Amino acid sequence: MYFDLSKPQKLLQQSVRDFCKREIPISRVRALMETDSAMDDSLWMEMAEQGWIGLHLDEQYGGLGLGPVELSVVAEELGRACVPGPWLSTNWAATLLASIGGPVASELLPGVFDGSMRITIAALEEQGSWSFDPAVMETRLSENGKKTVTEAVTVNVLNGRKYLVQHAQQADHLLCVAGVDDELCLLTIPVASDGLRITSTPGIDATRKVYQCDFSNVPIRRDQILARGDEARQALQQSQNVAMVAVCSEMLGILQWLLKTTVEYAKSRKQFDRVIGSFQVVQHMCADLLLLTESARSAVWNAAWALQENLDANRAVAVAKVYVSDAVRKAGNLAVQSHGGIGFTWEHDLHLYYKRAKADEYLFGDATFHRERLAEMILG
Amino acid sequence: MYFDLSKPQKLLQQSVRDFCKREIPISRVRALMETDSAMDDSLWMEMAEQGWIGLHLDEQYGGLGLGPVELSVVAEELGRACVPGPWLSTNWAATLLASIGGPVASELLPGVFDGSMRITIAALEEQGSWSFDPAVMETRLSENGKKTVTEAVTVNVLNGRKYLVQHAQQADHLLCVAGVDDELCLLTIPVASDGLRITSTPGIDATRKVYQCDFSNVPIRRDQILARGDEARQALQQSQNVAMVAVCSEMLGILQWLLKTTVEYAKSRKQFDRVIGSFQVVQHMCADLLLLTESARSAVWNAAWALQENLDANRAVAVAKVYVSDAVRKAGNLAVQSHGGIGFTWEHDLHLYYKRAKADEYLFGDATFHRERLAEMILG
Amino acid sequence: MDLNLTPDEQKFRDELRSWLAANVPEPWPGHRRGEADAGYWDHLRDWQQKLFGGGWAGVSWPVEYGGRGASPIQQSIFLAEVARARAPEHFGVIGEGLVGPTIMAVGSEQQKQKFLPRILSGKDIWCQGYSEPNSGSDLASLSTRAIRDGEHFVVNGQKIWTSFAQIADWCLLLVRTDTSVAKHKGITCLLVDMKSPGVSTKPLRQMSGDSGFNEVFFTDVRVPIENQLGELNNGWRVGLVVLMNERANLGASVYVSFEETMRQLIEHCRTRKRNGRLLAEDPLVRQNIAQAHVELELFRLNTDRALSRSNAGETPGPEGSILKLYWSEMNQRLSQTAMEILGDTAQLSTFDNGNWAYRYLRSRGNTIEGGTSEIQRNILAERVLGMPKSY
Amino acid sequence: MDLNLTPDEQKFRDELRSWLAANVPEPWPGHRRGEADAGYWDHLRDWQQKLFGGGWAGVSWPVEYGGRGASPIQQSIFLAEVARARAPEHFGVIGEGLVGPTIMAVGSEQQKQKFLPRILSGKDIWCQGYSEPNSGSDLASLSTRAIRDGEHFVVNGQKIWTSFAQIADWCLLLVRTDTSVAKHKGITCLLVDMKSPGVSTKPLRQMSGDSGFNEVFFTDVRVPIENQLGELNNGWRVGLVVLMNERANLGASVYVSFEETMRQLIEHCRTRKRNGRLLAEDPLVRQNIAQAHVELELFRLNTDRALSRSNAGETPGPEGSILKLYWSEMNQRLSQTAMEILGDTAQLSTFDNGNWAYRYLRSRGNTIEGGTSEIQRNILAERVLGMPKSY
Repeated sequence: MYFDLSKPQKLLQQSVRDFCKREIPISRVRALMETDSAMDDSLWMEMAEQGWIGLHLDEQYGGLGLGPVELSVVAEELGRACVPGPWLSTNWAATLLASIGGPVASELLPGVFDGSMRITIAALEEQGSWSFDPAVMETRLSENGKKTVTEAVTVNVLNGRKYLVQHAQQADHLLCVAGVDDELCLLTIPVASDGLRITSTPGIDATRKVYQCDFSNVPIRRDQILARGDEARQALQQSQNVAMVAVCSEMLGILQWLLKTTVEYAKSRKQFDRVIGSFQVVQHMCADLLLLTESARSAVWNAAWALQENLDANRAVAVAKVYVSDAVRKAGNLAVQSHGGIGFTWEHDLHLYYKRAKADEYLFGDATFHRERLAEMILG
Repeated sequence: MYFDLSKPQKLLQQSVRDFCKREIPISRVRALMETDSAMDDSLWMEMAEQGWIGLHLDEQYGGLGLGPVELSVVAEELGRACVPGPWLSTNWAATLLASIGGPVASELLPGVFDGSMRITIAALEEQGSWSFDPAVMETRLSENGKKTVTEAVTVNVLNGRKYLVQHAQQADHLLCVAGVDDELCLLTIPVASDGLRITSTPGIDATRKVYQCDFSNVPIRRDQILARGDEARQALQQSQNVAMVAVCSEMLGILQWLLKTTVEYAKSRKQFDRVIGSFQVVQHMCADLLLLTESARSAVWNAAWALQENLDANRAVAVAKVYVSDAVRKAGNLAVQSHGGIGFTWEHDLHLYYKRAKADEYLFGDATFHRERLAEMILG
Repeated sequence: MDLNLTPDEQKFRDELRSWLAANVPEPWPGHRRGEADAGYWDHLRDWQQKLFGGGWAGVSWPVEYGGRGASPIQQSIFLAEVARARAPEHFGVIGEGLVGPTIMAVGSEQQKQKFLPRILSGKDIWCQGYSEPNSGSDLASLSTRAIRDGEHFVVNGQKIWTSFAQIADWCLLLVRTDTSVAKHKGITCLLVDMKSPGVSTKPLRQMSGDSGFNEVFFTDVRVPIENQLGELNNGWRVGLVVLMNERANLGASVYVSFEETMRQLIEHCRTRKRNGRLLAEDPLVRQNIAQAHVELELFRLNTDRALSRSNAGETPGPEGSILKLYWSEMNQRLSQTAMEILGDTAQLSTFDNGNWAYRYLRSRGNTIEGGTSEIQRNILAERVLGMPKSY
Repeated sequence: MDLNLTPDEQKFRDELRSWLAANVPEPWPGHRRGEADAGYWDHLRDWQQKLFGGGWAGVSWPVEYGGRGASPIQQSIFLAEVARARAPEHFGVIGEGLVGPTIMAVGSEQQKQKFLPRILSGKDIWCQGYSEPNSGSDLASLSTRAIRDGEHFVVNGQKIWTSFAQIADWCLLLVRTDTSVAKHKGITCLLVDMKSPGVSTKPLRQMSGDSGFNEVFFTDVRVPIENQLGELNNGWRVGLVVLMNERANLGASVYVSFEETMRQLIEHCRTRKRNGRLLAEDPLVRQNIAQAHVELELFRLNTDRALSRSNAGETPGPEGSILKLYWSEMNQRLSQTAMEILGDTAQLSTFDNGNWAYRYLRSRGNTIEGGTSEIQRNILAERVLGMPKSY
């Protein structure tokens, strides 16, 4: 048993950390988040050049062919630096495409990996959930006229609305989760399609932009249907597991930042003629931050490894999402409280991490959602 | 608005406190809890003489005709002194009887109040709940032969099992909650009845003895059926509200004891050459104990008052049971932790209060149970 | 024990209700405090004038100072009813609630005559200059200096977390007048004209995005010595009175805002679905709603008990810390509960105008402002429970 | 990263499993530790002998001292497998796990030869005398005195919370040998024969009703000077090594006991009803079970990460406090969760033999014994995070 990063993984970690320090200091994060897209092309192309898009995916598509552990290493560093932009949503979408394979994957993925093609996923609905029950899904693919969806030339139409679609306005293609009859289906939709309206809906976290996508009789050709039924469900689940490892790793990076920043502040801020880190209550808050962060690391590494080994990854990933989502919220609260007034200001960087953590807590389902999933695995 | 005890109520409080100090020091509590019954006749008769049994009930039956607030005052002091024995269960049963009225109440209650007649209630089932759903109640009254329960001379039979019946072995009569057809009914059953077996099942709290009662074809005459249907349900609910105010008041007494004892210990115990009460973390535990105790007092007084005024008492009582049940558990944990090793010994009195608090937390339904009741009132 | 209002209290409430029904203006259209324009400030000033005209300014002030002599319970009824009527924000809250009573307690006759009527009529808006960047929890370490120069003090320094500073006419300012003694003993309280040369303010943006507070800078500001409030170097005690009042007074109006939050949350539970099921039917949501209800009830009851004590003539003491500690932490739990119940879309600025996310973020400040929860627990341990100082 | 066992580790485990399958005796019929009779102690002694005979005593001891030279991971596999096989309690746990390694580290050649073989073979049972009634968290303030008298120390004082004292042959005892210096600098470690005149023990009953610990009284007990372990007045450092080992070692076996608790709880959820519905169908129960599962998993994973570090040659340091802190508080939550899920009848001695109520009460001791959670957090803050001492 060796429960640590390997040497190459540690080198990767260092190189991402160095890049972020050099290229994406917090001043650039703040500048980017004030823009409409929270990204700029040069940074995106640089990240693509580093190989960070699809680094865990097959070399046949242009990925680096590394594994979920390496993806986790990169995500943690991007979280620690609060790097804005569509890295997470792009990797989620790329994983989904790769998992389905076929001509669309071959067509789009090379461009995704080199940064020239932008994709994202439209999945969540306002009154839906991350379990994507087709029975209650509002976004539906339906037959136009009387022809069936299996006929190659038939044009079907998509109607409905998706929320919290990351970086939809910066994307060339949306992958869309929809209901068709009593099944799920996965579609690829160019953003320029007729009947598709994308509206900005600023969220709590300004470092990633989210949009509402309205589909009004959007025509869907058969070759835009990537998968349906069990195949769609499995590909989606698998891509979510990968993306959840990434988002948990990102939260781990946030936890590391919160711990380090809070301990440093507690060691330097003086009140009552002594540093506040000498007050037992502040010490204990820092000790709790340490415990939360270290435990989150165990959970994240275990999930990444289980995914890599294909060992009951559903369970390991759910455990990580539950633990880390709760941990990062508690840690954010401890960090703000330990900082006092200064930690509550816009000027201090704490709120950037605090808000990103809140968005991550929700993303792919909060702790309560995944506890129910775990209960299903444990109790049936 | 006057949110405090009146002068007479404060006098009552002082007199109960003085009596407990004089007559029931903790050494006597320990001696009594080691006995089979956790009570002795002389103490019981003295308590009866003080008027503490049925003090909130009508003078027509021999009660003092005081109200729920006075009941609460007495219960708090009995909790603070950890007084063993059947005071609570007797008052619950007496309230139920008085609420039904009729010949059985007139016959039994005077003896109950003067201490010569002992009654209790058999209500909870192992896989039931404090909502007493007749559809799943295991203890059932059924017709013997083909005659209906409404015919005066018919003998019916009772079958089933009850758990956690307080002081059943010391009682002369059990009041029993049972199912009949799809309704609830309330029965009075002499403990000497054929087919009734009472077994001791020691619980976590040794200051009140609890029993399992097995009913095997216990014959029930019609005049033993005190009420059924809505009448039974209402009388039961009302008696439970009164008993819940009493048990919440008792927990408030326990909270007071925990607060006082912990603060005193923290002020006197020295480690690292200073009293542990000068450590910020210990101080904050004590501050939390204070907050829990003071808030519990607000909840208890409000519930007692609402009951007295007949103002939406269900809600006020449920709020109190939720808050105080959780508060006393947290406070017990804080108290044990603040005491360190000594608080974990049998020798220290803390565990007597800790265990009684745990039994009280369950009694009449825990916080989760009453939150669902409240949700029903709020959300439907 | 009688938790009903007395006939006098009811009469007070009914009279107030009728007056409010006739006088509360239309809500100011969509704004968030601190980003306000001049029109908004005029709106608040108008309301202050209206209250004064109706005889509802300074309800708790003694009749001799033009107030209504309301009891603490009546004062609390006033705050609750005004909030329930969705009246404008109380512009004069610091002047009426904190500065006025302090001037009454320790001010000179001249100060009373000069300042009290203008506070009551809403002519003067006040702010208070207490916290400094390096003096937060350790307020007594403040370093804004005032040096005597003839008939003036010359003030230099910086204050922070100052509400209303950008619009205030006057400031109740704590300054250091003696550096040679223990920190609590060298502080003096000054009444400073905010239009004095050398005073400047800068809005302080919070993590919640709005700017409810300001930084205030004092550069060689000359304050006439007659504007010293109370004795020289006795300002710490003067300041403490203000803080105690602050903690005791807030209860009634924040309660109303939490109650409104609960109402909205319950409404959403009754109408919104998750995955095909009404939120109100989800057993976890039901537990959370019930728990929030219990906690809110306890806040109301704790506040009422404290009020009842005040009404019986007990002065607000360190127990005020229980209320502050309780509501600030409760509001954080309530905000988190709402975010959890409402789910992913609660984070959006397009959902209920972003109010849930705003409340969630803003609530983090509750356990810091007005004395952190750590300070409140210290106060409870040391001053209510009599435990030795921990630092 | 590779969380699988290596081939070597697997081989170790498989070998052990076969041996255990053939050698673990029938469980001792219904007893609770501390209320045991002589027969029970013999049962434990027999098992200790069996382990020794099978070559499974002192698995982590170096081969030169008769051990198996197992790695930390193998040691942890050993503890887990023994627990899973429901083998008897490890009678020699203090001798093998704490005293032996300490003697190896600082003992004289003569002490090694005299004590180590008898520890390994189970001939000598050890206890440790650390805490005193007035020295709990502040262990270094201990006041049990040892005064040199010719070739002996004469020991007077009292220890508390001493496991196995009533049956132990020897005691690793911390005593004060110099009262004129700072408290940490006047402590010496002695190896004391428990059969010496003047040693007496008294069982200490806990709130959970059993007596897992003892008080030990020393009255003019004469200890030969050759039984001094390590240098005079250097006993604090010797003692610290033991404490670090204690915190690091416990993980694997307590994990197995929690796992078993979870298994039983899940089984009840699958078979027991409340109000006509299976517990496993109650959404609140489901949340609680899942949360308990997550927390237990995290304990396993944290333990494995610490083990992996040890295996890589890092010595157990203050990070051990994370594990102790985590599992002790986790076990309290787990116990409460079980009490809540199982409901009213869980408080009865007739339900599962009273084990749930027992676990619930016993778990309160977890955050006190072996260093309170407060002490663990102090250690983490000061020694891992480098914050200044708070007291």
